[in-house]
Formats: sequence, C-alpha cells, structure tokens
Amino acid sequence: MSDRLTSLREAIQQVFPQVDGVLGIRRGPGGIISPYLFHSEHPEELEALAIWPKEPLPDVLRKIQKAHPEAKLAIVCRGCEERGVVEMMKHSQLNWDNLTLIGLQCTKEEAEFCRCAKPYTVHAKIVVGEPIEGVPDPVTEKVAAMSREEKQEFWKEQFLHCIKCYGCRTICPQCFCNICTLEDEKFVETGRLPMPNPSMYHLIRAMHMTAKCVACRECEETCPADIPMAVHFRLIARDVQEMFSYETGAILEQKPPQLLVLEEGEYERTGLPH
Amino acid sequence: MIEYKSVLTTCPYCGTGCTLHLQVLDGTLVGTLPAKEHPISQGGLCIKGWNVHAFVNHKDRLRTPMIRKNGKLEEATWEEALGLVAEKLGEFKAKSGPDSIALLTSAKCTNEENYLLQKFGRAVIGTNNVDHCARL
Amino acid sequence: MTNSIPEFEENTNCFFVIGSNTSEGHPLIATRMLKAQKRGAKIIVVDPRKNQIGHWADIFYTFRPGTDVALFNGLMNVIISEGLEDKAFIAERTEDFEALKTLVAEYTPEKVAEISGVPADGIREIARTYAKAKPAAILYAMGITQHTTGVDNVKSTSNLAMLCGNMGIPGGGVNPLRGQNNVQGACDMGGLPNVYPGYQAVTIPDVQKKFQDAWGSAGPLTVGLTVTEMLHAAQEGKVRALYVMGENPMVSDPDLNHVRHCLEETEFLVVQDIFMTETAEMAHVVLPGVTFAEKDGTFSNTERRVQRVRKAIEPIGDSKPDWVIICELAKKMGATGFDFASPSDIMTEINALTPSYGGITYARLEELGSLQWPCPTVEHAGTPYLHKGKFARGLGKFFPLEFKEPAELPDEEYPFTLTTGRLMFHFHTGSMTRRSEKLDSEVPTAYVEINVRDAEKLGLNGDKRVRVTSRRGEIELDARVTDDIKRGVIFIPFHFAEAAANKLTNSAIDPVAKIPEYKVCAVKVEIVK
Amino acid sequence: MSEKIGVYVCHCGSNIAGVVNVAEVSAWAGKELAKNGVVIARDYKFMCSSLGQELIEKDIKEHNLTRVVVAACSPHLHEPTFRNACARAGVNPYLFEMTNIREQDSWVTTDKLEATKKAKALIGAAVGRVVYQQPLSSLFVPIDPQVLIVGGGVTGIQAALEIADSGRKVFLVEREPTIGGHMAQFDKTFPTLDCSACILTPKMFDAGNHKNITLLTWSEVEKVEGYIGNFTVTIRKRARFITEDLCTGCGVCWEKCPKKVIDPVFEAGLGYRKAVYTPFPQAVPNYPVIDHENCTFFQKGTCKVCQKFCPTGAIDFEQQDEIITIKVGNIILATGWDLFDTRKVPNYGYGRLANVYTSLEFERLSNASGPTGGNIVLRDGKTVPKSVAIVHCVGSRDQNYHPYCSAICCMQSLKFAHLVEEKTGADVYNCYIDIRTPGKGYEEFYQRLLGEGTHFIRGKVAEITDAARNASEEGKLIVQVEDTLIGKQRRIPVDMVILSAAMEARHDAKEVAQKFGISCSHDDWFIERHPKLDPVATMTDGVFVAGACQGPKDIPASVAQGAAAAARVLSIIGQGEIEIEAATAIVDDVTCVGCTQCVSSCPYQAIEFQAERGKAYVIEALCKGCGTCVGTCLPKSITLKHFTDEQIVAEMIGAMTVMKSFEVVAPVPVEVA
Amino acid sequence: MYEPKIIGFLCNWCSYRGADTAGMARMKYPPNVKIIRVPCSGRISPELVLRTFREGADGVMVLGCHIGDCHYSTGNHRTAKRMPVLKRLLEYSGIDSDRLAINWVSAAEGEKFATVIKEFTEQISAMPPFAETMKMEETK
Repeated sequence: MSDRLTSLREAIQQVFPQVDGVLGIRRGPGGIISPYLFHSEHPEELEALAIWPKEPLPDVLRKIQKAHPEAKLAIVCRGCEERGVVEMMKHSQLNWDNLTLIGLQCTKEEAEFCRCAKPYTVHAKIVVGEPIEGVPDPVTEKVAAMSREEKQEFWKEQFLHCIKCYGCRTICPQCFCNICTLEDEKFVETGRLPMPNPSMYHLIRAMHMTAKCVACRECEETCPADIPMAVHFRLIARDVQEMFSYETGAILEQKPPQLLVLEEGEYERTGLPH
Repeated sequence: MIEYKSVLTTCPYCGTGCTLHLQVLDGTLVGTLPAKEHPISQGGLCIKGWNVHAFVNHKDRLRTPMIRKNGKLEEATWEEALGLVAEKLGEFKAKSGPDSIALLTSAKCTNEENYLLQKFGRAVIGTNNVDHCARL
Repeated sequence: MTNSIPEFEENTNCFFVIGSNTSEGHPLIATRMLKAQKRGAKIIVVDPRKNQIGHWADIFYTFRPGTDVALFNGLMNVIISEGLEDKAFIAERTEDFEALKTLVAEYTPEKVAEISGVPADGIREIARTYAKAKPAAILYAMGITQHTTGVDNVKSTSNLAMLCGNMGIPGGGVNPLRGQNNVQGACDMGGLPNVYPGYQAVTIPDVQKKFQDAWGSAGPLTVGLTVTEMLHAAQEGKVRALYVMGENPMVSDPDLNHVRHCLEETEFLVVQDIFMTETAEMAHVVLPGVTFAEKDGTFSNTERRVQRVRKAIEPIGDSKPDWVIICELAKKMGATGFDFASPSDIMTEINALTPSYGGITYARLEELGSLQWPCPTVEHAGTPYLHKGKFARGLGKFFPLEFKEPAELPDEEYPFTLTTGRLMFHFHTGSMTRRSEKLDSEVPTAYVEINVRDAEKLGLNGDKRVRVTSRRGEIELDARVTDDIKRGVIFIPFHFAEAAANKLTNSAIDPVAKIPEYKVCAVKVEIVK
Repeated sequence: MSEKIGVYVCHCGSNIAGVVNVAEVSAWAGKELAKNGVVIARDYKFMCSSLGQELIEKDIKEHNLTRVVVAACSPHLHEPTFRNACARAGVNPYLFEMTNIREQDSWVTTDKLEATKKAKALIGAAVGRVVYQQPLSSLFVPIDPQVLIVGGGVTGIQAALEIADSGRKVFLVEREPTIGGHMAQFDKTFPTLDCSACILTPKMFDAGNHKNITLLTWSEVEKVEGYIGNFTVTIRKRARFITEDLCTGCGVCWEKCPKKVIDPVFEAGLGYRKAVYTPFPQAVPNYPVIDHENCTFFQKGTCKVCQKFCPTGAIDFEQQDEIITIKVGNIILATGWDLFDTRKVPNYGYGRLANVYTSLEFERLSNASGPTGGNIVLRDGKTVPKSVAIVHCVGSRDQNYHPYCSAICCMQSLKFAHLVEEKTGADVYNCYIDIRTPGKGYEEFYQRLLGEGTHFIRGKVAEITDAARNASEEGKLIVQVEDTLIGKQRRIPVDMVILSAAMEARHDAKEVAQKFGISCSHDDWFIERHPKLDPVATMTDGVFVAGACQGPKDIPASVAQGAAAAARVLSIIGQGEIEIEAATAIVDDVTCVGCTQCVSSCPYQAIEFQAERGKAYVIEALCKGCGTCVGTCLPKSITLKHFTDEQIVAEMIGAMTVMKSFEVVAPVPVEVA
Repeated sequence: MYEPKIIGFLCNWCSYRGADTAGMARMKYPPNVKIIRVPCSGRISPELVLRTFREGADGVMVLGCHIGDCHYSTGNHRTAKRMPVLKRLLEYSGIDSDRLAINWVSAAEGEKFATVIKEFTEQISAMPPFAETMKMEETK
C-alpha cells in the first residue's frame, strides 16, 4: 500500500511539468479523503495524497474540464475510472486530447470490495502498481441464480428501502445530464416514499446504464440503504456484451451499440421473433 | 492556476450530523460529495444533503441590509442598519428595561454564533429573554 | 441522545421507534437501523401513520395521537406482570419503582388498547420484543414531545428504558432525534431562557457570578421568556423589540394567525437571515447573514457530536457571517468582549466557560473529526453514551404518570385529528429546500394525507382539492388518499407557507417544557368544488 | 381545464354503429370525460361526409372548441379530411386527433359490449392525448436548381443529359479519368449485338460538351452537408498533373512516355497503358492523367519525358489536389457496380489456371479496340481456342457469396457464346443453373443461340481443373459439372473458360451511403424508398439512386432509371420550394448535455453535434420525424413534435383509466389500523 | 377471470396499417389491446414501456416494421437493440419478460397481426394481473 502511494507520488511528480494539474485524492481533517487537484507549484501537498477509498474522480474531472476546456489535466485513475473517462469521452463530455491518465492498479482487497472483474487500466501509459486478475462477483451471481419469484421479492424489499436520495445517480460519473428523467414526474412518481413497486426509479436508471456502467460501484457505496443496484447494471452489461459485443470503456472508437444499426448476427442473438 | 478543492463541512439540515464535501472550483460551489469513512454518514447522504449547495447561490439570497422606510423595506448600508439597531435597542433598554427586548438564537446557526447572541442578550442587553425554536 | 448513532449498527438489538418518521426526518439514522436489521435486530414502530420506516418495521401499529403515556404504561404493565424487567438494574440504579409498578398495574393491555387503538396482543408483542432484546434503544422525535403532555411522554420513555436496564449501555438508551442541524448546539450554548451555556441555570447566583466575571456583565437571576411567551408578551406590549437570528416563526410556530398579529404588534423587529423569509418580510431591519458554506464554526448533532463547519466560498454580495454581525452590533453598542478574529477564538471562550465543551478545541476537531460532549478537558476522548454506571442525578428516578388526553379532541364539528410533520424532501420552513430546484420539484406544495375509507366517506374520488379547517384557521390544499394513515387522522407537512399547517395547529403548550401541541388538533375536511 | 374538446363518434353507416353502441359512447364521453375538458360529444352517421365535417366546423365556432377528437375509421383514410375541416374552422390541424374504432374495433370485435368498451377506451386515450397536442405548421424550403450526379457511367450520363437539356446546371462527378463507365469496356451489347462504344460515345461527347454540364472527372465527393434543396458538397479534384486549359489531347505525352503499365481498370488487366494516359481513345474529357504511382519522375525523380515533348507545356508536376465546394439542390447517385472477384471461388481456378477468364476480361478480349484487336485467343496471345466453357452464376445465386441473381449474366453468357462461335467456330458449353431471359428480345436471342449449336448444360459447375485423367483431357481445362437434366456427372475438356461473374455493390458503397445519408441493403446495394412505387428515391429527400448502384441491372434498365431520377429531380426543381415534415424533432438547448447519443442513433444523419456549443442540433429539413432519437435521449432533451412523451403518456393513461374503470371495483384495502 | 389490460405501441407505417388490414379482412381478435400509434417503433423509449406497466398494464406490445422494411430505414434497428435489453431487465427484476412483446408486422400482414394479438392476449390472460403480482398500491 505504502509502496503504491510512494510510486504514485513519483508518477505525479513526473507528470507535473506537462500539465496544469493532477486530479487525485487527498486525506483531510479527521482522516476523511476527498478529490483534490494537485499542482506542480505545490508539490508539498502531495504529502496528503491518498489512494483509498476511491472517489468519483471522472465526474470531478468533467466539471473542471468544462470550466477549463484548454487546460492540460492529468487524472489518477483505476480501471473503472479509466473506463468512466473513456465512456465520457465517447459522449463528448471529456476532451481526451487534453488528458493524461495515471493508471493505478487495484489490489486484490480493493478489487474484492468492488467485486471487480477488471481492476486494471488498459489505456493509461503511466501505470502505478501491478495489474491483477479480476475477482468474482458473488452478489450478482446470487441474484442471477434466484428464481423469478425470489427476484421479485428481493427487489421489492430493496426498493422499499430506497430513501430516494438520488445519490446513486448523482455520484455516478456516467450520469452527467443537466436534467434527469428520474426527476420527471411523467415517468417517476415524485415525492413519494416508499416508492411504489416496481420502482420506476431503479428500472429506468438501470436502462439508462445500458452500455454505460463502468462497474465502479460508487452507486452502491453511497447508497445509505445498501441497495445492490449494480447487480442490474452488471447483468445487463453481460447481455450487451453477449448480444452486441460491446464492452463498456474498453475500445475508444466503439460507439454504444444500442444507438447503431444491427450488425451481422446481432439480431439472432437478441432472441426476438423472426 | 485552476483551483479545485473539496471542503469538508457538516450538513445544515437535520440533526443527524452527516458530513459532506462542498466541491469548490475557482471559488464557486459546483457540487456536493459525501464523505467516505465518516462515522455518521458513511459516504452516504439523503436528498437534502446531496443538494445543500443548491440554495447557497440562490437569487433570493439577501445581499444587503434593509431598513423599513415608509412601510417598505429599502436597501441600506451596514453602517446605517447596525447603527439603527444599536440605537433602538439601547433606547428600549434604557426606557423599558432589558426585559423589553427578546432574542431568538438559531438552531440553524453555529455554536459560536449562538453563544455570541446569548452573550449579547445577557451581557450587553441584560435579559434572559433568549430562546430558539428547539421545541418547534 | 443518550447514545450514539454508530452503536445502532453495532450494538442495538431492538429499536422502539415512536413519534419519529425517522426515514424522512433522519434518513441516515433510519438506514442505520436497516443495517442492524440485516444482522437480526428488530424494528418496532408505533405511529399514527405507516410511513416508510413503518414499512420496514418488524412490528408496526398505528395508534391514536396523544395516547403515548397510556401506551408506555401498558407496555410496562406487560413487562412487569410477565417478570421481564431488569431487576438488578432497578435495584442498583433506580428509585421509586414501587410507585411506578402500582400505577402501571392499572394499565392492562386491554384498557390501553381501548385508549390507544393498539390491540392488546400488539401491546404484549411490543413489550416482549423490547424487553427481551437487550440492548434496546428507544428512538423518538417531535411525535413524543410536541404535546401538552410532552414532558410526561419523555419521562415515560425513560421509565421504559430503565425498567429494562437499557440505560448506560452501548446500543440502548433514550434517543430523541433532534430535528435541526444545530438545535442541540443552540441549547448547549445557552440559547434558552433558563440556562447559560452548558445548562448552567440562570437562577443560581454562583453561575451568574461566573459569567459576570467572565463577561463583565450577565443576565438577571430570573428565567426569561420562551418563544411562545415572547410573542404573547409582544402582543401585550411587554416585549417591544425582538431580535431574530435565523428563525422563521411565521411558518414554524403554532397558530400562525396569532403569530402574525403578535409580530405586527412588535415595535422593533430585527431579522438576521439568508432569505427574505415570511418573518423577515415583517421586520424593521433585515440583516443579511450567510449560509453554512460561507463561514467557519461548529455544529452539534443529535448525539452531542461537535463537528466543524468550514468556509468554502466567500460571502455573497454584502452579506456577513452571523458571528461578525453580532460582534459589530455589540461593539456599536459600546460593549467589550466581542473582539473575536475567528470562530476558533470564540470556541476558546466557550471552552473556558462551558464544562461539557472544555476539551472541544478546533485543533482537536481538525485531528479527530469530531468529539462528543461531555468532553471536559483536552485529554478527554468524548462521551459516546451517557449514564454509564451512574445517572447524572445519582439514581434513576421512575415517574409514575397518569394518561391525560390532548388539549383538543375531535368532535362532531371537527371530526378529524390533524397531525403535522416533515417530509424527506423539505426542511422546516422550506426557506432553503424550497429554493433547491431538485427538492422543490419532488414536492412542490402542501398536501393532506387522508385514509382511503375516510376519503370514501367524504366522497373524495377524483376531486383532489380540499379545505381543512380548525378553530384557528383554514387552508386549501390537495388531498392524497392512502391506506398508510390511521382512520380519523389526517397529516399535513408543515413546510409550506402557502398552505401552512400551523394556521390550524393549537398553541396549547406543555406546562413545563412550553412546547406547543403540534401533533394533535381537531379539524374538519371539506371538498373544494 | 382550459381546453374545450369536441368528441365525434362516427356510425360509418352500420360499419361502426352495427357493433359499437355509438349513442352510448358519445353520451359517456360527454359525461365521464367532462373532467378532461370534453364540452361536447356527438355521434353522427357519416362524419367524413360534408355534413359531418360541417358539424365539426359549426361546433368549433359555436362552442369555441380548442381541440377535436373524431372516433371513426383509420386515420390513414380520413385524418387529412378532418384536419382540413378543423383548419377551415380556425383550429390548427395538429390540435385534432383521430381514433380508429372501425378497422381496429367494430370490424374485428364480435362482442358488441366489448366493442363499445374498447371504443370508450380508445376515445379516452385520444382525449387524454389531444389536451397536450401543440399547434404546428409546415416548413417550406427553396430548392437550389443545380444538381449533382455522382458516377459518369451510362446511367449518370443519361441523367445528366436529361437535366441539362431542360436548362438546369449539372455537376457530373466521376472517379476515373473519363466518363463512360463499364459500358465503355464492353464489346457488343445484348440482345441486339450493336457495338457498345458506337452507342455510348455520342452520349459521352454530348455530356462532355454540354453547356449545362460541368464534368469533374478524376474527382471524388468528400463531404455532403445540408438537406434537400440546400446541399453543400465538397469535391476533391485529384491532381492530373496536366493543365487542362493547355492540353489539346494530342497524345504525344503518352506516345513518348517510357513507362508501360498493366491497365487493371479499363483493360481489366489484359492490356497495357502508359504512366501518362487516357484510358481509351474516345475518353471524355480527352486530357490524360499522370499515374503518380507508376510515373518514373514521381518515383525516381528524373524523366519528365512527357514534359519535354508536350507541345503546349501542359504537363505540370507541381499540380495539387483541388477542393471544390458546390451548392446543389438534389443529388443523383449512379455509382454503378464492381465485378465479383472470382478468386474467391478457388475451385474455379481463376488466377491459377491461365485460361480461365472473367466476363470483363472476355469483353476486352473480344473488343476490336482491346488488347488483342478483337481476336479471341488464349493467354499465350496466339492460340485460338477450339472449345470454350461459359460458367453462369459465378458468385451469384450462391449462399456462399451472393444470394441474389445478377440479372445480366445469362444474357451476357449467351452473347459470349455467340461471339466465340462467330469469331472462332469453337465448341461452346454454357453451364447454367437456370436460363433467365426476362427482357424485350431476350428470349428470342436465347432461341437463336439454341439454334446456333451452343451446348447448354444445366448444372452448377463443381470444379475447373487442369488435372487430366486421360489423354483427351491432357493440356485442357476440365469442367466438372453434374448435368442435372440427365443426372450424370460430366467432365468437359475445354481450352478456355469464361466465368460470368456476379455484379456486386461497389466496395465502398457503405461509405458512400453514409456520406450521402442513405442506407444500404444487406448486400450493400443502396436502398430505394420503395421497391415498386418509388424505385429511384431514397429515404433521404433530395438524394436519388439510379442504375446498378441500387441493384444488378442491364443497360436498358440503368438508362431508364437515370432518366427516371432526372425526372424526379426536375419535378422537385419545378416546384421551387418543398414542404418539410412538420412533426420533426427538436432539441431543448437548456437541457441537452451534448452526449451525442441522438446523433449516432438518427437513421438520417439529421442531427449534428455542434461542438462549440456542446449541443445537438436537428436539421429540420433532414428530419423525417421517426423519433428514434427521442427513444434514445436519456435526459429527454429531444422532443418529437406531435409525438411528445407527454402526449403518449397521456394517451396511455387515458386508455388505462377507462379500462380500469370497467373493472369490478376492488374492495377497499384492509386498514392498517 | 379478469380482463387483461394491454397497451400496444404500433408504428404508423407497417404495424398500424397491418392492424387496418386485419380490420378490412374482418378478422376477429380479442379487444384487450389498446393501440397507440407512433411514427416508428424506434420512438418507444424504455421509459414509456415501464411507465405503462407502472400504470397497471398487464402487458405491453411494441410492434414495428420488419427489419429491413422500416419506413425510416433503420429506426426499428434501435428497437431491436433496445427492447431485448429491457426484456432482460424485467426478468432480472423478477417480472415475467413475456409481458413485453416485441414483434414485426408489415402493412400486408393482417392475419399475422390478428394472430399476434390473439396469442399475446391469451398468454397474458394466463398470468395473474400485473398489479397483483407487484402488490402495488393504487395511486389515487
């Protein structure tokens, strides 16, 4: 852990001359961590550099870049955050050309916390730490293995727990819209708790995460009610990969498949009638 | 230099005491982030907490002191406004005694401010007519 | 709160939630209970409404508003008659048990069922679950306190907690959930007519002297006026000037028509706030303060945890931090002792004068994040839960209490009981939340919850607009028909000035705590054509 | 409720009234839907009659109706009728909604009670929706009368001449140095056997000299922006290294050029040209081009022989590509076809076995101006074949390659057979699957061939090999084929094999389609708007397709399509301006986050991402109103007029509410108290 | 026995005309499906389908042109890519994905239309009412 921290510090120092700032996380009052933009003018601030827990850095990056489109920025990113940056780039939310990625490979413990299948970066040229294999996702597997009735009961209870903080939506680096369908009373009942079943909020959000969820698990982490909503996203991501050969955040040039025309063989894999 | 920081602070809504980060970009608020590993909020927030930054820059914010003149509130300087308050309070205290003045401190303000206002009431005005909406 | 929030997740085996819509009023405390529930802790909820936490509960009953004392007596009746009380705790740490035992013997489950509407078996179920699941925590909020019997209600909660030995242990206790971010701090800091900071009574000459010495001058030895009394006094001309910092009695106080009248009578009203609130609109002088984002300071949460507020941005426009305004005003009036460079300096003075805050310094808060008072010295680690080994007064006293009806009961003319409360999406008088677009769009205006059967009886189908009238006023608002509220009870959130629930509420107050009875008043409901 | 809605229930004689209780339905609507704004509800015998329409118009005026709902037949029948009636009475036609209680209710439901209930639900839906409808008006855009034609084959030439002759300006863009296309390569044309060049070159000449035609050869379209009436097209005119104004086409340069190059395009690889060349003597325009890749000067830095000899100093080695931007109102794509690469069928041995020829090679071989001067000889350049096999359907009608029929191969093969026999007297074997001769004079040509002694073998050739099994096969190509008519495997030894290769879409057809905002079929042929009723238009207004780029075609069909496309274009130009779909999509700039999802999902490239604003923008004239973008947009920032979420949700709730009201009233839920 | 409530979203050019064709041929089919006409099946966002279920529909149909025949060229391609994902999501949430039917009916296929409607109505009738499976409270 401390080795990685030292290496990361060195990597940032190395990048400093080429950029206007490096986005990472730092440890603050009471030991609480938060995102911070480090500058070469103040290398001493790197003393407070931290690596865990992670923060939704791509979203912060988007906010900074929006205000400073010309700035050259670097971001410390894990596999998921790198995927997040890639997807945001595909959706014109980030300018890839002005970015330097400092890859941070996750440890086994971190990967297990996130139930992450790909705890490593692939695009970053500067990399800290050794890439490790993905780990299984027992929660998703457990839900996937349930019968329809069990699933129904399971989600009914989960949705009942939702206090509608919108945290999962707000923290999600891929939810960058100015306004949100989840706040549109045409589709989601506003101001009602508990939310009626089936929860329009969660189902619509799951649809919106199609080919977008980068499996960073920030949503589950911030959920006060511990709703494992990423299970939906991950199951759908599998389908999207299976049906449309799309892997979120993997290939820079690949566009989200649901926007495009059917390619050879795709229709057959959708299971739709002929 | 681009300045981005996250300022750790305490949520101003209910009494749970969640802490959160105000995201500040070049001196303006751009959002809220929860505080991971905090003993109370544990990286989560409720909808109010997530939106704490929203009212801060609201157009309705009072930006200048106001004094009622001819039945209407009109903009005034701090000098005028505080001068008038000091004068009036002094007058009532002298004429009708300290207990003709009452003060409401605030469950929304900081400990330091509550301390100061009750100190002001007790030490400067000389009354125990100090309360706030604890019961409401 | 006697105990701390993290204990709920780790220690508590049973939550008895009464008079608290925790999931909406204190969402992140409620979700703590969910976490505990996952490891097997039980949640008991008793409330006139089946709100979200009611849906989460293992045991839920509705009951008639204002019958809390009866209900507690009934629970204690069951516990004692079944021998489930903590005999050792009672013997070692309490007094007056026999008196309590005698009184609650009268309150059989059957009798209480009749008063409260909770079935007798339900009372037994709750009593057994609570008594057998040590540590068990009682959680309540304004549903307990905002009654003419508020003090009795509170005492009843501690009767029950002591009876089962749930005091002075982690995960137990009696836990009032404070509604506002710093209502705890405002009380701690002496924002009350009867005490100086740290609950040092104004009536004690030694205390007066201590503050006189420190400040150069102090208040009289007599208790001052409460909010409600101030307003009455203003109407009577006894109070001529009112200085309001960050409060909005024009929405928050009961019987608003009366409040308006009182404020109109006030000769000089100064309001220091961040928005032009309903109260500020009536002021003679309005002083622009700043929000939490523009100043430094500390808040004390419901579990006595003192945490920092940090300045993130510069004050907007010409506004100033409230502490600066007070200092400048004091100096203008020729006072000394208001030369503070920062809130940290003020805290240093607080440390010196407030024993429970003695060790809570900015330097320590920076390092530790938070400290729970009592924390008398800079070496003290703070106090997560109170009454460990010993109560403040020595032995815990049982209060045998008879049930008393609320001040106003439904009758033929006003057949419904109105209860008021909060929503998840808004805060207090709405001056902040209704100016947050995302919160406001969730619930843009007031509504009244009414039981399906009551609605049916009123002929309320499709017609959504209703008029609710009490002896003090009337408001018009939309109806929301639900089966999540007890028959005969209606609920109106009080955040909305345009249909202010407090136009209807009763200003009858608890004789001791002077708290108004927001939670019970009699109203009628009519369809607006 | 501020809207005043009129509901009209049509009896349609007994068509509706015989099944649906129309009187009850209209009474119900008047009462139960009053809270939704219905102020008047009537039923009438024939709403579409002039009396029925007048009824609506009168009510609009008398009752100040702001919205109208008619429950009658399919809107595909009478929506325009009632929209017009509303417009006459001063209600915007888009504030009218029609619901179908005939085709979708009375005609398909037997139970009268159920049919009546369904009518109510449908009316409930329509009333729910109509409240949210918005007045719309159509947009008219002026038409730029200039036309772009892409592809200078016979189709493009025909279209260009038709339009130019009517006095309109045409830009004819051709990728090769000359116009003429495939037809210029052919020897004879079937079934009349007249000389291809003889009938084509006059047209080429006309096109080259027409005052209204600007020829842009050796050029390609780079970019197309805009929409019908207002396209801006960027064209790259590649450097010829010849100053056109100075060149007289005298030909000295290519006579003197020392570099000989195999000509893979015009001569199909059979003949040679120089590094500076015109593809053939009658090329239009007649300026040569210098082949950069093969020119000695460009490759080695010395030579410039052509420059030395050019009498007018027209050679310019410094010449650069030129980017031309033109404005046109309509575009015709006549980009033609490619020949199937017969190497893909390895068992036919093309490329491995010297005397296996493709159809195009044979055309050049047989052509009097071709590499052999029209002598049909083997690859050795002298041996005249004594036997020739012609293989049909190479790459066509074959699941492994192209499932479609290439349409021309049968006739072409018959033509080849005739030419071989005529010129060499060789034995000719036609190996076919089916003989298809559906054209004027085609069957007659087939019959003539049958009489000429050509051998016809019905069967798909399995293999062509040079592995002899006996003496008679030595030195021959053996065609292995099952003669399905007699049910026997045959091995036919021949000297020459001609593969009648498939026509296939241009290798870059997809790219081109994308450039022009049209789509391709599975086989990459451009898709027409309607295969029968609108064969030359595409789904993109102002872009037409003609000739073989749309599918395999022979010359007469291609020429006809060229003329047809020209006629369509001229008719649009004649209108001066054109009405654009009113129900188009529109982006809300405030809420659009610029994620570009809609841009990717639009079938028409009608949405552009304006990077400087970070917003999507719908080019109204390109938008056809399908709403696919709306289905994609996550923050719902894009709205399809007349089919907004609000309208659709209200329609759905309208139907659901009525349906729920029919359910037996559920018992009141058990009290929690 | 209950009457299932079904909403059908039909594209204007193929399926809606297919429904008209069925009518012109006087084919009979159950009346449960209420048709909402949209320009293209590509217009139907998953939100609309979910909202329809939330409103208490027992089944939802999205019918469009056959792939390759879309009036808008490839609008229905997006339907074919979006809706299968939605069906899977329903299944993952414990909702029988057969409650959502995606099918292609051309303007000529009146008979297919009638069959599709008939089969879907039967299939939905065999399931319990959706609101009941969700134990939804009536929004009043």
